[in-house]
Amino acid sequence: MDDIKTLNVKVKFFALGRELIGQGELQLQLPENNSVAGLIEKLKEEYPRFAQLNSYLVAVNMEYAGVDTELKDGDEVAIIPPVSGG
Amino acid sequence: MDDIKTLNVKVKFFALGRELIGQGELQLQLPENNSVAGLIEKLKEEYPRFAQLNSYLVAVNMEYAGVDTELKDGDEVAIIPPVSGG
Amino acid sequence: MIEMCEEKIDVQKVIDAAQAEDCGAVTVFLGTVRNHSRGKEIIRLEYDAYPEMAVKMIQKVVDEAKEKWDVRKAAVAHRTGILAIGEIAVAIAVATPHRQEGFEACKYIIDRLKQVVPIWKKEVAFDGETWIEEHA
Amino acid sequence: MIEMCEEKIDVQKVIDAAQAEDCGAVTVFLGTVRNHSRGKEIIRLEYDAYPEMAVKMIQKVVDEAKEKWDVRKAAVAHRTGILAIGEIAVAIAVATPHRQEGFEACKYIIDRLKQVVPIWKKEVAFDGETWIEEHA
Repeated sequence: MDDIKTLNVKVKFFALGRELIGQGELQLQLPENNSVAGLIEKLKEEYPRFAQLNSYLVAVNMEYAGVDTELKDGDEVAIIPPVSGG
Repeated sequence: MDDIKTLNVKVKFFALGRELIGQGELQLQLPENNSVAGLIEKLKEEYPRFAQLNSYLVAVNMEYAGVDTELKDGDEVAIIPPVSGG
Repeated sequence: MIEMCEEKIDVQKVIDAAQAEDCGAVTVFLGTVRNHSRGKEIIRLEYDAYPEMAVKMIQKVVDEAKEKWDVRKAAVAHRTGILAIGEIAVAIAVATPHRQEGFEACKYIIDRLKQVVPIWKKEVAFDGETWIEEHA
Repeated sequence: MIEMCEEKIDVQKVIDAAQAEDCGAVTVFLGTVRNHSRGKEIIRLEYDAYPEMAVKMIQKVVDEAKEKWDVRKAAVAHRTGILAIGEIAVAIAVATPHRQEGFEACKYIIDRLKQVVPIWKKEVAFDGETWIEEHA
């Protein structure tokens, strides 16, 4: 029987997201072969308040990325609420 | 017999105009009831090189003025070559 | 020069970083903190940012501007943290040979910055705080 | 603040003079001395001016801009005399509640300044000097 392989990702939160999660950064462990969509599911399970963030983009390793983007061990994922710089 | 009345105007020159006249400012005496056109005639007579300035506007008391503008004693007239500030 | 900074922005430094001897125009945009917004009196702003990605995205926006116009040099500084009324949140300077393209490029950079760069603004008013969501 | 000055323009001072707490945008234009023009290498520029009328006409141009856009404050400084490559000949700063009108107003002021304000530029190149006549 094989070990279930996992991947570790760092997840960063900003603005309202940071306030809802209660911190700016999490380490999450996911089963292997996972995507941004899987990460979002896990966040919603573990942090019910995250669902209050009703609009956001996701960046993987500082590039905007779609929900199908595959995650690799060590990736840095960021939850990007609508920006308002300037 | 009346005295011939005259009016005194200060005439200012800039840029190429200043170089052609050889100075930045003249005092000119003109017969009364004279206009910008009369002043220009007198300038051309007394300063033949002035004719080399082939494009200019005229300001009277720091307002752009047409050639028919009447001159009064004490007016400040300026010969304004095409501007190129900025 | 592209910088996220926690201290006051030194506008002269941003302008100096965008000076180029083959350019006749430096166009500068400063975004400042207004004393009112959406009908409310503002006490202060608080900026959150993802600084490493913000620098990367600002560079991307500057590169886009350089593709569209003859921008020879550009510098951008964006403040983070707590800002008082009148303080400068963002400074953008671009050097171009001629002025028309300078205005266009500078406007493009601030418009795109507000759309894509991961920086967030919270308005603090007497009756509460609001994270602003705008692409205006 | 509208100023004709023989010394170097203090850009920060021009910007400070245009700061307004009810404005979110300060748009700045700096005209700088390029090292080449009309295919020639430039050594320096010399600006002549009719300073009293220039100040009056710049005020008129600023007033025109204020009629067209919601410009709350504006400041303009123009240099005279001999300028080296890279030096600032003119600095314009306008404060507006929003940025779009800031870019338009600032562009209007520099465009009109170049058309109507009695200031003249002589380009000094290696092969001679030329008074520039341009409404560009």
